[in-house]
Amino acid sequence: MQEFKSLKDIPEQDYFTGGSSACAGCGPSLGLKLALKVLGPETIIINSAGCMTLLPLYPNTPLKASWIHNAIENAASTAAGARHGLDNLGNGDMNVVVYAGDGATYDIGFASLSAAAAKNERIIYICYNNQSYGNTGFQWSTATPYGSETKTTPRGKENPTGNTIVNKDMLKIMGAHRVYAATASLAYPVDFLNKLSRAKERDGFSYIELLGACTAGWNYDPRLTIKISKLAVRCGMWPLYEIEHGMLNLNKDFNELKPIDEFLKMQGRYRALPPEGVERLQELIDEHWAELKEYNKQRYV
Amino acid sequence: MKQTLVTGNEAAAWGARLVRAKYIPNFPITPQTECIETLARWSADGELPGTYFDRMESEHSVMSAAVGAAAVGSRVFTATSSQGLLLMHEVLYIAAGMRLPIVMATISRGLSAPVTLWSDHNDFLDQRDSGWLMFHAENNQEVLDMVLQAYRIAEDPRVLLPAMVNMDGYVLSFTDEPIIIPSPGQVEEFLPKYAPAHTIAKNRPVTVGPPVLEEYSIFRAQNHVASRNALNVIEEVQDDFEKIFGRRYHLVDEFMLEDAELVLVTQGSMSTTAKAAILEMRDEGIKVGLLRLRIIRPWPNEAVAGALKDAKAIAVIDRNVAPGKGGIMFPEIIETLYNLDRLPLVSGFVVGLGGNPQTESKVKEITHKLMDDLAAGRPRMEWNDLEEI
Amino acid sequence: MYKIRIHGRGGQGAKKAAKMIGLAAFKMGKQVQDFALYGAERRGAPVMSFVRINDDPILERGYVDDPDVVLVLDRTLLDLVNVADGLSENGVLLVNSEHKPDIDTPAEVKNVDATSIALDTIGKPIFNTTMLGALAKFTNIISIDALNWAIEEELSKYPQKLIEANKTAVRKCYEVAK
Amino acid sequence: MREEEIPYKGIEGIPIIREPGSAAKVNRGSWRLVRPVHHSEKCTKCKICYIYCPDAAINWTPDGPEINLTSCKGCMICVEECPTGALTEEKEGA
Repeated sequence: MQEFKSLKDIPEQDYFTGGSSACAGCGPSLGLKLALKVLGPETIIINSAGCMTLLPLYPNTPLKASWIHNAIENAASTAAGARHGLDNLGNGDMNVVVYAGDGATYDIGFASLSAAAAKNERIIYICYNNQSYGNTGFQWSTATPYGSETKTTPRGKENPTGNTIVNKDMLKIMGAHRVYAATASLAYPVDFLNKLSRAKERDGFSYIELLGACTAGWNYDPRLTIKISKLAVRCGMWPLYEIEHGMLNLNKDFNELKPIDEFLKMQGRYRALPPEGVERLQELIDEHWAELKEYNKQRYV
Repeated sequence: MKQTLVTGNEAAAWGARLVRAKYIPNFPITPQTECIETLARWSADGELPGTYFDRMESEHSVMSAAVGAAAVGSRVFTATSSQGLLLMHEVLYIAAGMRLPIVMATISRGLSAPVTLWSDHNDFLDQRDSGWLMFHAENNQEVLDMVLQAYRIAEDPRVLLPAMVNMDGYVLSFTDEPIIIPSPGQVEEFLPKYAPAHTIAKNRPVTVGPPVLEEYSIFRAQNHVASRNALNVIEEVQDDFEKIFGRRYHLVDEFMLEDAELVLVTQGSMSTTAKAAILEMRDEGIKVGLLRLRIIRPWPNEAVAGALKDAKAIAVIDRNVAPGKGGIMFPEIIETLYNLDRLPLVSGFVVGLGGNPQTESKVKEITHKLMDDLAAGRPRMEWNDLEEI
Repeated sequence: MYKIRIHGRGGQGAKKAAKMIGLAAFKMGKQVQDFALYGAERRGAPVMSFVRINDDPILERGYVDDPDVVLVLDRTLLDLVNVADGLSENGVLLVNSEHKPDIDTPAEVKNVDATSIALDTIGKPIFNTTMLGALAKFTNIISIDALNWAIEEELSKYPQKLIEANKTAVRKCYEVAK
Repeated sequence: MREEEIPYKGIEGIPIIREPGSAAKVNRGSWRLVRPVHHSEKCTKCKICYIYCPDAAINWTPDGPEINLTSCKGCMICVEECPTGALTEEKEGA
């Protein structure tokens, strides 16, 4: 297994070029660029409808690997078909990798994902989670965090909180499928690439969820993509951990989390979240963090 | 040649087995289930070497997985019915747009609500504009033969489109009939190895299904032209098919049309019943014949118009209904005749929905009504199942 | 019929400018259409929006390829986009720029430094609304009063201070434009 | 075009992209309002700018980063993340 110790180890070979129509500073684009460094050109990216669907635009593509875009709800089953197609034709060494947004993963494509995971198909499923339906202009998904404003959870007189639904605990759900499940962050590329490298070697399904900072939807200056990604980890909004064989492993432990305030104030989507909303969000984060600390190195699901 | 007793479902499964389909994603639904159960049993017994039988969690995922496998160059087979076919609907357009020659057996069953397990053709005909090639078999032999031909036509470089082979639920799917099952060697001779040039392969990175701008219309036009090309290919393959298997098919099935003044237009299994009724009516001196539609897409304009041009009156028997309009094939037939010099009278009959009986007496009754219409010079649209209510 | 095309970059408010022109003309009793090209509105990417204004109901639809007025919100677009496309000798090409740009067009080329005016009055480079003051000056199609009404209507969710600042910027732009 | 005149274009008529990485030639520099400028004297070759560029617009060379202004959309992540100030921001068209 290819293991990376520091940024210096990260391969200088890219299988991703510029020229896409993704936003300047796009987090999910960066995620795919980094992933392809480990995956290489003999990879098929299976994409579900979302922001990344617009990376290729006929007749051009930034990818030096293959790509299939099918629809929004079927990336995992498309990947299963591609996997078995390749295996049957003697191309078992090619990688089949889903790159799907959170709407496609948590919501509309969940049945397809769950089945592929339960069947332990040899697929790497990367969910680039921008916590919304991003490509349609930032609407609510079950990955949207409590207190976030979206176009379908706007703040108003009746509801100043914006989104009042607590997002799904997807890692736990995927961990319960007895597959390898991990979170990753753009601000910790060594950790991300090591997880991918590990997934690539596994003879089964791997689920990696990458927080995909979204400059347009989260409403921040595109230069801050990495800063915000890092803060998400430091605040416990996006802890880095993995679950394998039901066991939890916290990858980045901190004695103390930074207060969530610092993360919120950098982004337009949390502007005007009332203090009780911030408090509730902090509670939710603290609860989750305490749970991760408690079960670290133990059976979690 | 030796015959074997098999159901329509098994005939389709034999087709998949003989074409050496590499990937069979599947999901159960009545009345198709027996088809995939047959394949599952063969797979478990090692009778499908090199084939992956993949149990999916929905028909939507079945067609999605079919697309995934076909996009990397696999020969794919699957089967479905009714609600399952409708759940696939979205991905059917995608498979056709990507020009992936997947073949699927569709076993027709009426649509909910209310629930029926029995056959009519609304599920199949709902896919009419999806870009797929659409074939409709009359009997179990034709089901198997059509599956073999479907792959040959779909994989032709001039076509490269997915194809469905339809049979009527229960009436064919669950009915044993003696058919000839060809040898693997014969099928190998008829259908070469699938070697696509437009799919993903090792050392050939391809982007499949990207967004396009104004080129959209070009690609839709190519989908159309490819489908029209299939008409020639369908006719072309018959020589090879006849040479190897000793049977021949045509774009349309014509029965006693030479001197027919009255023509019944049918699809699927009820055509057999109608043919029996026609033989009896011929004995009574009624000049009636039958045109069976076996290729629905691409639409064989010339073959249909040619077969109908001398008729005085036509009864289009639709085992389907488009509420608010009438039978689905009724206007298609009229449109096909529209530019002829002399126009026959055309009446439409909606018959046999949700498995309502398809009897010879019904066919005779329709023929007599058509004679009345011709005499009165006034066509009708009739809901035939409701006569006894 | 009067047709306006606006060139800007994703994030500069070309769509909103079209909406405000539409609202102002509508307030003046005109029939209007305003819309933006959909699909490529990434921050910084060249974008376009359009307005049609008429006394009678408008029967044309879609892309405006023969505009009477073209507004260019960002002069760096001049090197990238043929902003003068479809303009005739009766047309006006109005560019947000300190200096009068050199553009090959039969139309009359005007410039106004809307960015500086916006920075002076609003304190932020909100030049999409600011530029509408110059549009009012060079064409008779909308009045300053109607523009003020459109600003109040369109920015009603924002603080009164910001609305007033926008109105001041439009007025100032109207005054200095020549 | 009449139906019978539409040519069948074979594989060219299928909506696929067969040239990997062809987007590299697309000019996205037109989106840029500000551009990154590299000062090699301050550069420690830490690779941070190269790794974090979402558009792969920074090539890594033995001499450090090389900015590809055809692909650079001007997000300024590289400037923001550079630990030594070896990348600075300059207004486009200034």
